[in-house]
Amino acid sequence: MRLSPRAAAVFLLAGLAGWPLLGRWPVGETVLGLACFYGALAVAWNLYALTGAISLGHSAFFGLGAYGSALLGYHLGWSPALTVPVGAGVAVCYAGLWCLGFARLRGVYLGLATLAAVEIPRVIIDNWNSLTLGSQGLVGLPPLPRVPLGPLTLALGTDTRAQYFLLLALLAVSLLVHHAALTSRFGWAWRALRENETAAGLVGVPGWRHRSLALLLSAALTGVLGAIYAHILGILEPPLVFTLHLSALPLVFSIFGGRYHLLGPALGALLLYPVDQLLLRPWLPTGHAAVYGVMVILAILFFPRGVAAWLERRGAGGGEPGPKTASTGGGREAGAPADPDPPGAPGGPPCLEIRGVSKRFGRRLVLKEIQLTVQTGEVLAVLGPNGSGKTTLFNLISGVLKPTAGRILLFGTDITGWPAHRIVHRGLARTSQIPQPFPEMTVLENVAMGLMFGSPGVPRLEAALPRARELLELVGLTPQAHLPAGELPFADLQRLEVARALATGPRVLLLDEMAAGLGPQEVIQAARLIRLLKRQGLTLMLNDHLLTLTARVSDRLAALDQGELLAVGRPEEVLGHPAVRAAYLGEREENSDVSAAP
Amino acid sequence: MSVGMHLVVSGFSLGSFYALVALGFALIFGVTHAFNLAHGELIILSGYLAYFLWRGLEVHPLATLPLTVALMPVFALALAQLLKLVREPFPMNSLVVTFGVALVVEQALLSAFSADYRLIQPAAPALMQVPALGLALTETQVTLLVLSLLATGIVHLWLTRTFSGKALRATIQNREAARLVGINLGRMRTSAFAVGGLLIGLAGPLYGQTLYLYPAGGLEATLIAVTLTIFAGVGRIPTLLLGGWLLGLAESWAALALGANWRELVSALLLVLLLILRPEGLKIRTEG
Amino acid sequence: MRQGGRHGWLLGLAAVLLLAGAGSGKAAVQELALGEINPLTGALAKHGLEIHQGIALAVEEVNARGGLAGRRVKLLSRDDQSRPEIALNQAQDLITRERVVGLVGGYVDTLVGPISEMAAKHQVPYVASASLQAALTRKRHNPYFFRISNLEGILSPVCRLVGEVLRPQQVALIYMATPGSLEFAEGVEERLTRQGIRIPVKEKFRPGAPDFSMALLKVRMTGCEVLISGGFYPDNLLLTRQLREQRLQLQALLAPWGAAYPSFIAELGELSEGVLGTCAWTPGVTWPGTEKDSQAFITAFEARFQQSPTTTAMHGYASARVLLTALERALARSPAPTGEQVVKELRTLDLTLPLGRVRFDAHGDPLDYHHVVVQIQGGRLVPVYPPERAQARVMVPLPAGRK
Amino acid sequence: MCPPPPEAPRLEIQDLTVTLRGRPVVQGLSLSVPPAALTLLTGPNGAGKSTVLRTVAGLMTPAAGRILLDGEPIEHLPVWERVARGLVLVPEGMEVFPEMSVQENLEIGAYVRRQDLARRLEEVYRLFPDLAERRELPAGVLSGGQQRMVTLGRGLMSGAEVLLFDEPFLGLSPRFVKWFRQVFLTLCSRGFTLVVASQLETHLLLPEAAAAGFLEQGRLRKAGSGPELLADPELAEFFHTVPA
Repeated sequence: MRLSPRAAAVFLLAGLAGWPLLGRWPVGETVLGLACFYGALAVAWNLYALTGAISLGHSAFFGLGAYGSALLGYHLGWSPALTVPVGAGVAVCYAGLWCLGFARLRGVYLGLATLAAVEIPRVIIDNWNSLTLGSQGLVGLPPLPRVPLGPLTLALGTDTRAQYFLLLALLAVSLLVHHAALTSRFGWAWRALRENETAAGLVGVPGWRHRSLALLLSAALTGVLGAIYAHILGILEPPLVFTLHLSALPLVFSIFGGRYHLLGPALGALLLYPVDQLLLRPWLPTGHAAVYGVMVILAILFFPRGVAAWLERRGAGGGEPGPKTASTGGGREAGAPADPDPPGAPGGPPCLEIRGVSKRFGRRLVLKEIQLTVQTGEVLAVLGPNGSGKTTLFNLISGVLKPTAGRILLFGTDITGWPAHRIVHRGLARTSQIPQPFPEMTVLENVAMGLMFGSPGVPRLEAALPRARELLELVGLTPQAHLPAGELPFADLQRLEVARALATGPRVLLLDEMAAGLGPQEVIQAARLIRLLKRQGLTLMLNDHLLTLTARVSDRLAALDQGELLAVGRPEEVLGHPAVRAAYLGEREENSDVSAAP
Repeated sequence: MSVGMHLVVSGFSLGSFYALVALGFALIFGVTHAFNLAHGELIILSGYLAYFLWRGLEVHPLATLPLTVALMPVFALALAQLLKLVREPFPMNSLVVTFGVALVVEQALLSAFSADYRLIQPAAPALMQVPALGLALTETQVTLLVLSLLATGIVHLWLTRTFSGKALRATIQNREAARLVGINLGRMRTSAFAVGGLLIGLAGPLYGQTLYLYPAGGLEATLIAVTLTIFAGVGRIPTLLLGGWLLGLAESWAALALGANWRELVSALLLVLLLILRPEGLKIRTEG
Repeated sequence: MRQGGRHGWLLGLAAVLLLAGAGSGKAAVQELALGEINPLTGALAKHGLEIHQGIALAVEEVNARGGLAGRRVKLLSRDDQSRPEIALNQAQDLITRERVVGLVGGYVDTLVGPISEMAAKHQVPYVASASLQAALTRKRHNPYFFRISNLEGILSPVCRLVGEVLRPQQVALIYMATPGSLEFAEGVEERLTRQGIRIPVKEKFRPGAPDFSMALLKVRMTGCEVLISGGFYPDNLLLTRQLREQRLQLQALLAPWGAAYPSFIAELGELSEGVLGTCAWTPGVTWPGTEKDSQAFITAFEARFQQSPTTTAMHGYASARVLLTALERALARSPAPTGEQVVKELRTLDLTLPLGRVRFDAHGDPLDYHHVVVQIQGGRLVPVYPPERAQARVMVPLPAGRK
Repeated sequence: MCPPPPEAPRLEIQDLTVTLRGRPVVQGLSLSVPPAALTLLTGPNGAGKSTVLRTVAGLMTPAAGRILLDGEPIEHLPVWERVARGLVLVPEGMEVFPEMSVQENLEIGAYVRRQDLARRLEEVYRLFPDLAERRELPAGVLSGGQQRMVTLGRGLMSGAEVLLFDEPFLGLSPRFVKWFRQVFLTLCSRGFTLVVASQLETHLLLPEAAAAGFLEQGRLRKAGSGPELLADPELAEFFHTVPA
């Protein structure tokens, strides 16, 4: 039998809910309840981790949630029903500061920053005696309220069974959020960020916004859990909540269970926590930690991608690899590419204006006051020797880098300093010299990302697939549609780049070294494609060494050398320019290819 | 000795201590990408070995160093063997596996050495005076300063002046290219763990002489190591010592000027601010 | 995947463990289950294990003389790993699954607090071995919670010694960011200030802090004569060593928690000479009239564990004795006493143990808990205050390091 | 099969098959590499040229077949032992050690054979005067072409006499391409055996290649001397066609 992850989750929750109703408890209610609690905590942590960020500081949100709620209860006597949301709010506020402060941090550096960020609220609370009672702690917090539920009254504060159902409900809610995060448009954006952040920007995913959203959601859930924890304990001190332990456990549970699976983090907690707490301890009063350690080691050695991944591979259900894999619709979508934009004659109105743009890396001036206008509907190729600044220029236009000086206008709008995704939404897309695929997604999904997050954007993956197949057909990747993009050879990746860039719905397309690594046959195909795109009204900018390609398809050439624009004009003019010949082709030109250029 | 001098001496010796604790971790992490959470436990183990040798033979505490330095690579290499079995994604999985190893080692230490706190006493509590500078240093401070400079210096020289060291740096920077020039990655991994073990062997006795040893103490040491390694930028040995000093000075200053209860806030703010301003750690930024 | 077969056994093992765990809940009818929760691993393991030894000894003594009302006492020891939410779990498991008749043990308020809340919720008596925080009994009335220690028993001899014997003009105070230590520091500050003693240095540390040198520098700069440390055992080890290494001249170093352990002397050697600590009991420092009991305890303890008991072990022993006595009395009235009945016995208990006389007030706090100030003199712990229990005079000033 | 060259081949590939995730990327390929000469592997993208070189260098394990270096089988040897025996791969792209100086990058190339390192360093600097000027700079700040020089120089530093080049012209401007071609010819004349896998600028190399192979879909479709392949009418389209 094969269960969908969603069904597996429902079965799991139903099992957890039905267990106490059947009669005897297999393990203590509190332990199982806390296992659910830690499951929810692991899920909350994982929400942020889905964007590729590993936080070592979630206990900050946990602690702030706890204090935010406990202080109101302690000083004003408010019911937890009112104060728990406030606690979550406090956690979210602190998460907001993270979003602003840690925007540029990645990887282990982000991990360290989050680790250190726990100390800030901790030390402040520990020393703000008049408000928080500091290290003395808050004793006698209001218990969780009694909740009338039809004929029943759930005494959450005193009845451990009622408390168990509350914690189980929290787990269910967090799983629901997790499910939404894995399958929704947001989930795809987070997955894109995690797999390749640069590429995510280039298909139009607003990276900061999505990472922040994931963090705020994660912090809110963690804050709620922290607040409830405080009311369950009845007492609160800084070292109870701001602990490395609470930051690290969700990480261990998530990795153990499988990070990209709906049930992974929760399963990790539900398996590991009770075993450690109850089954090992009574037998081995002090040696259980070693047994637990050995268990964890063995589990990771045997299930390197988590228990959920292993269960799924066995076909027993229990997880899924990130968002659901695109359905394998075999049939080719008929029909021509979407309606071309009205074709613009070369020499039309300017669509891209580069005004005095310079770029400096440290002491090196890579581009010097570049002045260049691209007309709507034309194909403009930038030529130049290695290191002349061509790719840098493309990076500046597409928002991957910010210029040191000067301005860039797209359709008359100043886009200088805009992030990549905004420029994509404005109608400019690019390919990358070094292909930037989302390696774990299929080729088809890669293209669908462009459709989902480009302009105008498609709300759901399924809705994007037909057009994605068309684009794959266009670049000749249909047979590879369902391979993971990470397995493609270089040349196919470059074609994928083109398809994905086109998917974002651009009016201007920048092709960065598209022909590098292409054989003569493929160069011909590339040239055909460029002409086709031009006929459809696209404005194109190329950057290529291959004169056989650029000289043939371009309306104009722009020659760069050492960061300076040597000449702009029709191909034969530029190629005949003495400075260009000297810089680019060597002093004396005898290459037949080049002389064959028109 | 003036207040300023006191501050400088304490800050530098505390920073040197941090750097010594972090060295082995930094080296192993840089080469193998193994996030070794059992690092602190190994340091404590090394400290215990030194402690019992020192107690049993009544030798000078520093005389225990040859033994721990010789023995700890054995443990580090055993860990390397275990980590060989870890499959992708390696950094994450190594983190969880070494978390398990840390639990096992802690439990073993508890069974073997009891939960008692152990101290290694310096041989001569005499202060070393440098009248010209108005300095007075305790033996522990001198030991920390000298050994951290020595260890950092030797490791740095090894990495920059010898072929095996350069090969190790090459491996950190580009594994594929390192393979292609004929570097045996397995051997690099082994030598990283061996030298890392050596440095753990060096740090253990000093840990026992500066702080105290107890089975659960490894977490503190691991935290110091992780913090400093990332703070200084992965794979940079001299900045590790600089980073340690910076942190030590900042903490000492905070404890003096604001009170001991604010020191963690100051070091946390320093870390966060420096990371925000230099997102890749303390390393010197390269162009392009 | 082929790997499936190889890995199935791991999950199988987990399943077997789960099932086995499910079946292990039954306690033998004749046995009385007593629950103990202590930090047996983690940062506080040293003291947790000491308390555990004391409790185990008390239970073994009871069983050796035939149990309580003819029923053997089965001690269920649980480790909270020095973490409160695990203490909570263990308490809940012991109460609901193992159906223990009472709980004992616990070190540090952070761990005791959650256990006391759980005990109140399930109406199970809990006698804590080491707990000080006033709020646990005063802020919230918890009829099921008792403890054999309190802060006053420590504060009073410390402050009186300082005010009556040492009489410094200035005192420096170092304490930790924990409820007990904080309340101790506030108590000391309030009482000494009332006596006209100034406290120019008051520094709060986190337990396990690696460096005290800047605080010591402040002590030196302000010229405080006496340093009082509210730190725990390891903190005091480190503080004493750094103080001696830096040749700080002091009249006295007073460290209530930590100095009164033989291991403190063993680890620090000469550096420990002259340090003042406090304890309620330690071999050689016993409550008048209980010398015989104390000696019997020491003999039994040494025979059982091959080491000398400490003051912490005695706290464990005393707390277990208190609970067992109350249980026995309740059993005499009813074959299956409720928690409430045991609590009633506890409330009226008046017992003299090696630790001293044990009676509880209405909040569950001890009425007769008194510490003695001891000083390390010649490598031994010698009681020096209060005068009626002193065996030697307080030695001042503190010797400044070796040689 | 191409006619046996006059001298014994330095490198022989016999019936080589390489699979990637179960799919064959090279199938039954045999090739002899003559000594002190240039051998060119060419063919369209995905034909398996890189795979052949990476397998010969030891980065990939063959599913079947043999690789003989000077008559001895090496297919079971790890990369470093192949380097020690004088076979080195200069990879595609700019695979330098970015934070080490140019000089250190070159020195590390001599990792397996360190005797007379100074002499070889001198030779490499003579070959690449650009690098001599920048020997103290971190390799990461060099331009693409210069980084390629570092990679090539590093290969030469190994003292290996059989050099494999994977797409050496990728991303290089025509000026650099011509210059590198000249370097290749110089090396051959000094006794180095070169195997170049390239689909770019083949018209520059083919006339000089003593042996050449045309790969398609993992199989050797044509083999012969460079000029023979250049003259092959079936391949004319591939080598000469310009976009129509």
